[in-house]
Amino acid sequence: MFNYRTNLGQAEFENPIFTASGCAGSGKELSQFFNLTELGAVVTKSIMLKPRSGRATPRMAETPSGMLNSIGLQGPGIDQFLETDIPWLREQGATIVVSIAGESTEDYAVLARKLRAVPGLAALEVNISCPNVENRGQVFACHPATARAAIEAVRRNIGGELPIIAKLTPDVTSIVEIAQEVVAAGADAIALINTVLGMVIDTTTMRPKLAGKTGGLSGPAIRPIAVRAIYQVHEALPQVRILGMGGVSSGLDAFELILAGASAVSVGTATFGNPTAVIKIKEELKNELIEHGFDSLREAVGYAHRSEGNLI
Amino acid sequence: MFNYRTNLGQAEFENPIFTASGCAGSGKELSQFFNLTELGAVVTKSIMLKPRSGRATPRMAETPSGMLNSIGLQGPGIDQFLETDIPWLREQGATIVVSIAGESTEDYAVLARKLRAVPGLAALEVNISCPNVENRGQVFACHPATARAAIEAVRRNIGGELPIIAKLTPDVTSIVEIAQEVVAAGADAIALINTVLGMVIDTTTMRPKLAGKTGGLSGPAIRPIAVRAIYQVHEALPQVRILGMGGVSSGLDAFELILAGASAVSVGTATFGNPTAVIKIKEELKNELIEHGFDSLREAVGYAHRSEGNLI
Amino acid sequence: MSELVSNKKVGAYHHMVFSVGEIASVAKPGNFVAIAVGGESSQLVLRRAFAIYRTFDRGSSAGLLEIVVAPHGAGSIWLTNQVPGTKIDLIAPLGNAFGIPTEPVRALLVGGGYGSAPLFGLSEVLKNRGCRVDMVLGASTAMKIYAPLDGKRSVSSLTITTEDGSTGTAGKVTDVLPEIIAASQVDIIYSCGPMGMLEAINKIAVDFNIVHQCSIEESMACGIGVCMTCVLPIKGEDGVIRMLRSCIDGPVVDAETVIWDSKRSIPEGTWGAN
Amino acid sequence: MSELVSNKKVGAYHHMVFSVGEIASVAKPGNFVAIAVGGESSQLVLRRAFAIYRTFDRGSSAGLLEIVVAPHGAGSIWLTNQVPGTKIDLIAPLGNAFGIPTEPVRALLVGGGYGSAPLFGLSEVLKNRGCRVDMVLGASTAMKIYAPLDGKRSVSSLTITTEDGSTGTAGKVTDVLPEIIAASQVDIIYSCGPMGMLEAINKIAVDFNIVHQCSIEESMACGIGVCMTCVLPIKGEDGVIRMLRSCIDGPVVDAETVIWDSKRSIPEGTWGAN
Ligand SMILES: Cc1cc2nc3c(=O)[nH]c(=O)nc-3n(C[C@H](O)[C@H](O)[C@H](O)COP(=O)(O)OP(=O)(O)OC[C@H]3O[C@@H](n4cnc5c(N)ncnc54)[C@H](O)[C@@H]3O)c2cc1C
Ligand SMILES: Cc1cc2nc3c(=O)[nH]c(=O)nc-3n(C[C@H](O)[C@H](O)[C@H](O)COP(=O)(O)OP(=O)(O)OC[C@H]3O[C@@H](n4cnc5c(N)ncnc54)[C@H](O)[C@@H]3O)c2cc1C
Ligand SMILES: Cc1cc2nc3c(=O)[nH]c(=O)nc-3n(C[C@H](O)[C@H](O)[C@H](O)COP(=O)(O)O)c2cc1C
Ligand SMILES: Cc1cc2nc3c(=O)[nH]c(=O)nc-3n(C[C@H](O)[C@H](O)[C@H](O)COP(=O)(O)O)c2cc1C
Ligand code: FES
Ligand code: FES
Repeated sequence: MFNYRTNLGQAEFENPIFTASGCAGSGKELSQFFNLTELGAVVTKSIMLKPRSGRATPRMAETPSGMLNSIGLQGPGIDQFLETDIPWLREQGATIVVSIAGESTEDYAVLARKLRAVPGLAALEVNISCPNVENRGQVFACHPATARAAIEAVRRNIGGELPIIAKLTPDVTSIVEIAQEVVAAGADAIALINTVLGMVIDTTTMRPKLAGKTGGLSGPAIRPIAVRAIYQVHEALPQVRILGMGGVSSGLDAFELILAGASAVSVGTATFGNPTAVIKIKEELKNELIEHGFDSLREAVGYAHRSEGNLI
Repeated sequence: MFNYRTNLGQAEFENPIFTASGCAGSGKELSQFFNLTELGAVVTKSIMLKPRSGRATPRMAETPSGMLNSIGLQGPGIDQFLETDIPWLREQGATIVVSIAGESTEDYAVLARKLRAVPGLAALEVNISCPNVENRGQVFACHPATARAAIEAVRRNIGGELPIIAKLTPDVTSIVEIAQEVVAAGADAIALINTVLGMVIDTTTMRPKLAGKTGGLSGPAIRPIAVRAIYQVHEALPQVRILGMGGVSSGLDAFELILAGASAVSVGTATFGNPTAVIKIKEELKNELIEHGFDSLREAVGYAHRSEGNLI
Repeated sequence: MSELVSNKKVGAYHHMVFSVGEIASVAKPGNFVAIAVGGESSQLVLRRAFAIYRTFDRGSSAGLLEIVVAPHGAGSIWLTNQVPGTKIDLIAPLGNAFGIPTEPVRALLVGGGYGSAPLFGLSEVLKNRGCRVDMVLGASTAMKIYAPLDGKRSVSSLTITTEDGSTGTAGKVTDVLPEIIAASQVDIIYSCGPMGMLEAINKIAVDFNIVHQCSIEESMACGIGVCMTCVLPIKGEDGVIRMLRSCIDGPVVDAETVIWDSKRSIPEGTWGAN
Repeated sequence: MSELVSNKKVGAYHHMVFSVGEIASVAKPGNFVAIAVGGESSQLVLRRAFAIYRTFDRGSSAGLLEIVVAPHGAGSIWLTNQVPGTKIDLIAPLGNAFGIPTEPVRALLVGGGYGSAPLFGLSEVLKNRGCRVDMVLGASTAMKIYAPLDGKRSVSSLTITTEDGSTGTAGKVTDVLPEIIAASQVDIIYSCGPMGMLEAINKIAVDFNIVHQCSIEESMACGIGVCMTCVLPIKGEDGVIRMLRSCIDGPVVDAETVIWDSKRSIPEGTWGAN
C-alpha cells in the first residue's frame, strides 16, 4: 500500500496536494467541481485584520507561460472570515490551513491571538510577502529582521499548538538566509515560493497594464525559480519541512518540487486554467511516485539531493 | 525622417538593437545569416582573463517559455580574444561592445587595463553577475560592496574614455540599490537583466538536469521581471541609460522594454529559436515606434513613466 | 472536451458551433463559456471567455453551443483557426444570466460589435414571454455588425449604426437611443459591448429613468470566482460599494449599481478601501 | 517556411517529408535540420534537431527533405501530429557531414533506433564511390528498427538486432559487430545512435584499430554555434582536450577523439579547466 501521507511540522495531512493561498477563493467556488476533503488541505486566501477592497483593476495580465496579479489581498477581514468562511469549511470536513497577512508586526500578533482559540485548523500559513507600512512599504520577507519579527509575533501569540508555515518571497538576495531567520524565530515549516515581482507594459496605452503597476508573476514560467529556492532551502535546512509551490500544473511538476525537497505542494495558477487541476495533480503525482518505485511520498522528498553514487 | 539613434553614456549607436552577451558566439556564426553592421552593436560573450572550459554538460534545459543555461563562461581568455575575435569584428565594420567577467576584483582591473588601449570599441559591458571566488563564490552584483569594487576597478583602469555598462543580476532584494552603487562607482549605464537563477530536476534520473545543478533562466518567461527591473531603475535613476534585455523576441517586446526605460535592447535566447531574430526585432520595433507617432527612439525611452494626465 | 462542429467567417467574426451535450440545456442568455486556447504546449495559461450566442438543446448528447469570436490576439486567433472536428476544452455555462421580467414589457437590446451575440438568445426568450423587443447594434464599420438573419426574426425592429456610415445610420448607438426609447416607450434596456459604450448607454438610461442591465467584459483569469481579478465596484442595496466578481456576480449587472469611471482606482468609500 | 508534404507512421516512428527547395541540393549525409515546434503561441522556445534521412534534389523549387521522428516529448509529438499542407519553420542544412573516403573501402554502418536515418543516404554515397557497405541496425524492439525497403537496397548486407529478440538477432548491435568486422574486413565504421551505444561501438573499433566516425546527439539550444550548450570534450591533434560544439564541429566526430564517459564532469586536463 502506497503511503501518501505527509506532514509540515506537527501537522499531518492525508495527501500532499493543497490549494495555494489566494487561488481557491473561499473554497465554496471549487466545491462545485469536487469534494474539498479530497485535498491534502485547503489553504485560504491570506486574511488580514480589517476588510480590504484590494487594488484597482486591471489586476491581471497574462505573460508567457504565466500571469501577473495585483489583487492586493481583497478580503472580508479576520472577524467575518472566522464567522463565515471557517465554519463553512469545517462543515465540509476540509483540512484547513489559514493564511494570514499583516501590514505591521502588531497585525500579525493580533491575527495570531484571534486564531489561537479557533478549533479545527491544521496549520497557519504566515504570508510575510506583503508590504510593511511601518517600513516604507517594504516587504516583510525581504529583510531578515522584519521577517523574524513577524514570525516571532505569531509564535508568541499562537500558543505552542498550531504549526506555523512561513511563506517567503523569492525576490531576495538569499532565500536561505531568510529561511534560517524565520526558523530561528519559530516557524515549523517554510512555504516557497510566493509570486515574483514583475511588470507588463500595455503597448497600446504605453503604460503599465496593471493599475497597481507591478504585480506578482505566477504560473509555469516561475517553476524553475521555485525548484531552485526549494532545493537551496532543503539543502541548508534538511530538517525543516517545505510546502512547495510555483507553476505546478501536472503531477510531474509536483514530483519535481518533491524531489527538490518539498513535503507538500500547493497549486495556484493551474486552477485558473482548469478548476479540477488539484485533483488531476494529486492522482498524477501518486502514479509518478509509484512508477518510480517509491513506497511512500516521504521517501521521495528531497531525493534529488542524494549523493551521486546512490541509486534508488 | 525617423531617428533611430541611441546612446549609452557617451557611446552612440545607429540603432538600439544589440545581441546579448553569450548569445551570439564570436559574431562569425551569425554573420552567415546577416551583416553585423545592421546591428546597433555586437555584444561579445563575457571574456575572462584566462581560457575557460566552462561547465560540464548537460548545460541546458528547456523550461516553459524559457530555458536554463550553465555555460560557465567558456571562452579563450582575453589575450586570444584580442588577437582573433576583435580584429575580425573590426574587419566586418561591426560596432563592438566587449563584455568582461572576472573571478576577483583584481581580474576586472587587469581586464580593463588590457582593453584600455584597444581601438575600435564602442563600450564595455561589465558582467558582474558572476561568482566572486574571494567571497565564497557569491555573485559580485548581489552585494553593494562587491558590485562597487568591481566597477571601481574597471573605472580606475580603463581610463576616462570607454563608457562602462554594468550588467546586473535580478536576483537581489533591491536592484535599485545595486544600480545606485555601481553608478556611484563610475558606471555610465546599466544592463538589465542577466538571467534569473533557476533549476530543473530531471524526473527520470531524479537529479538536477544540469551538471552544474543551477542555471540561468532566460527567454520570454522572465520578460515581466526584466520590465519591472528596468522600470524601477529608470524611475530611481532617470538620467542613467539602460541597456535592457530579457525575453525579447519581437519588436513589441522590445518596445515594452523601451517604454519601461531602456535606451537599447539586447536579444539573447530569441536568437536560438531564430538566427535572424535581431534583424526582425530591429525592423518591427522601428515600425511600432513610427506607428505610435514617435519621431525618434529617444522620445519613447521611459514613456510609460509619464504622469497620468499626459497623452502623446 | 467538446468537438468543434462548425467554424464560419461572418464579417469580421467567426461563428463557431460546439457539440456540448447536456450543457446546452442549462445555459441561459447572458452566460459565458471559458475556452482553453493555444493547444498542448501553449504559453497561454488562461482560458478565454466568450458570451454564449445560442444553444440548441437536442437531448443530452446532441446539444450545441454557439459563440461569436473576434480574432483579436493570440488566443482568439488560435481559436478561430481551429478546424471542425477538433476537440476543444470548454467550460460552460458560467456566470449569471440576464434577468427576465415576469410580465410582458417593452425591451430595448443594445449591442456593440460582437456584443450582439448574447442578445439574440435573450430576445427569443423575451419574445416568448410576450415582450416587444427592439434592437440597436453598433460598430465602427459594417463588417463588425453581427446580425444574422435568423436572429433578426426575433426582434420587432432593428436599428444599425456604424461610425464610418458603411451601413445603417452613421454614428454611435447612443445617437439613436433617445429617439427609439421615446418612440417605443421602452421599459428596460439590456446591453452588451465595450465598457465605454455601456457607460454611455447608462447615462441615457438614467436620464430616462429606465432599468438597464448590462453584460460586462472584465479581464478574467479563472472565470469561476477563485482569483479576484475580474472585480468591479458595485453599490449594494445597503449603499456600500464592494469590489464584486464579474465572473460570478456578473457578467450581467444592474448598470445603475456600477461605479462607472472608476478605472484604475478604487472609488472612495468602497468597503475595505484604505 | 517549408511545407510538410507527407507524414507517415512507420513502426514506432514518423517518416516526414518537407518541400524545401534549394536546400535539398546542398544537404549532405550527416547534416541535420532544426525545426521550430509547438506553433504560434508555443511555450517551447527552442528548435528541435533531426538528422536528415534523405534529400531529393529535383531542381531549385521542388527539392524534398526527409526525416524520421520518434514521438517522444512535447516537441516531437507536436511535430508528428502535423498534417500535410502545414507550413513548418525549418533551418537546414546544419552541422558537418560524414567524411567520405576518397578510395573504395569496406564500410560498416551501425545505427541505433532512429539513428539509422542518416545512414541510408550515407550508404548511397559510399556505394556510388565503389565502397562495400554492411549495415547493422539495433533497437530495443522490432517497432523501433527503421529500415525501409529502398534503403536496404543500397547495402550489401543488413544485420538487425533487437534486445527483446522480436526481430533479427536477440541482443545489442555490439554483440554482432566483431564477427561482421572480421568477416567483411571493415576499414571504417560509421555510427549514429544513443551515446551509450556509440561509446560501446568505439571500444570495439579501438580493439580492431578501425577508423570510427559517429554522429552525436547532444542537447542543443541554437544549432548554429552561438550558445555553447552542445559541447563535448574532444582531444585535438595537439593532444589538448577542448569543449567543442557538436552543432558546428559535429554532429559527426571521430569517435577516438571523444573523451567518453565524461558525463557531468569536465575531463582533467581540458583546456581552460580549473
Ligand atoms: C464575459 C466575457 C465575454 C466575452 N465574450 C466575447 C465574445 O463573445 N466574443 C469575443 O470575441 N470575445 C469575447 N470576450 C473577450 C475574449 O475573452 C478575449 O479576451 C479576447 O478574445 C482577446 O483574447 P486574445 O487571447 O485573442 O487576446 P490577448 O490580447 O492576447 O488577450 C490577453 C489577455 O487579456 C485578456 N483580455 C484581452 N482583451 C480583453 C477584453 N476585451 N476583455 C477581457 N479580457 C481581455 C484575455 O483574457 C487574456 O488573458 C469576452 C470576455 C469576457 C470577459
Ligand atoms: C543532432 C541531433 C539529431 C537528432 N536527430 C533526431 C532524429 O533523427 N529523430 C528524432 O526523433 N530525434 C532526433 N533528435 C532528438 C530531437 O532533437 C529531440 O530532442 C527529441 O525529439 C525530443 O524532443 P521533444 O521536444 O519531443 O522532447 P523533450 O524531452 O520535451 O525535449 C526537451 C528538450 O530537451 C532536448 N532533448 C531531449 N532529448 C534529447 C536528446 N535525446 N538529444 C538532444 N536533445 C534532447 C530537446 O532539444 C529540448 O530542448 C536529434 C537531436 C540532435 C541533437
Ligand atoms: C491571483 C492570485 C492571488 C494570490 N493571493 C495570494 C494570497 O492571498 N496569499 C499568498 O500567500 N499568496 C497568494 N498568491 C500566491 C500563490 O499562493 C502562489 O504562491 C503563487 O501563485 C505561485 O504558485 P502558482 O504558480 O501555482 O500560482 C496569489 C497568487 C495569485 C495568482
Ligand atoms: C546560453 C547563454 C549564455 C549567456 N552568456 C552570458 C555571458 O557570457 N555574459 C553575460 O553577461 N550574460 C550572458 N547571458 C545572459 C544574456 O546576455 C541575457 O542577459 C539573458 O539571457 C536575458 O536575455 P534573453 O532572455 O534575451 O536571453 C547568457 C545567456 C544565455 C542564454
Ligand atoms: S475571473 Fe477569477 S474571480 Fe472572476
Ligand atoms: S547548439 Fe548552440 S552552440 Fe551548439
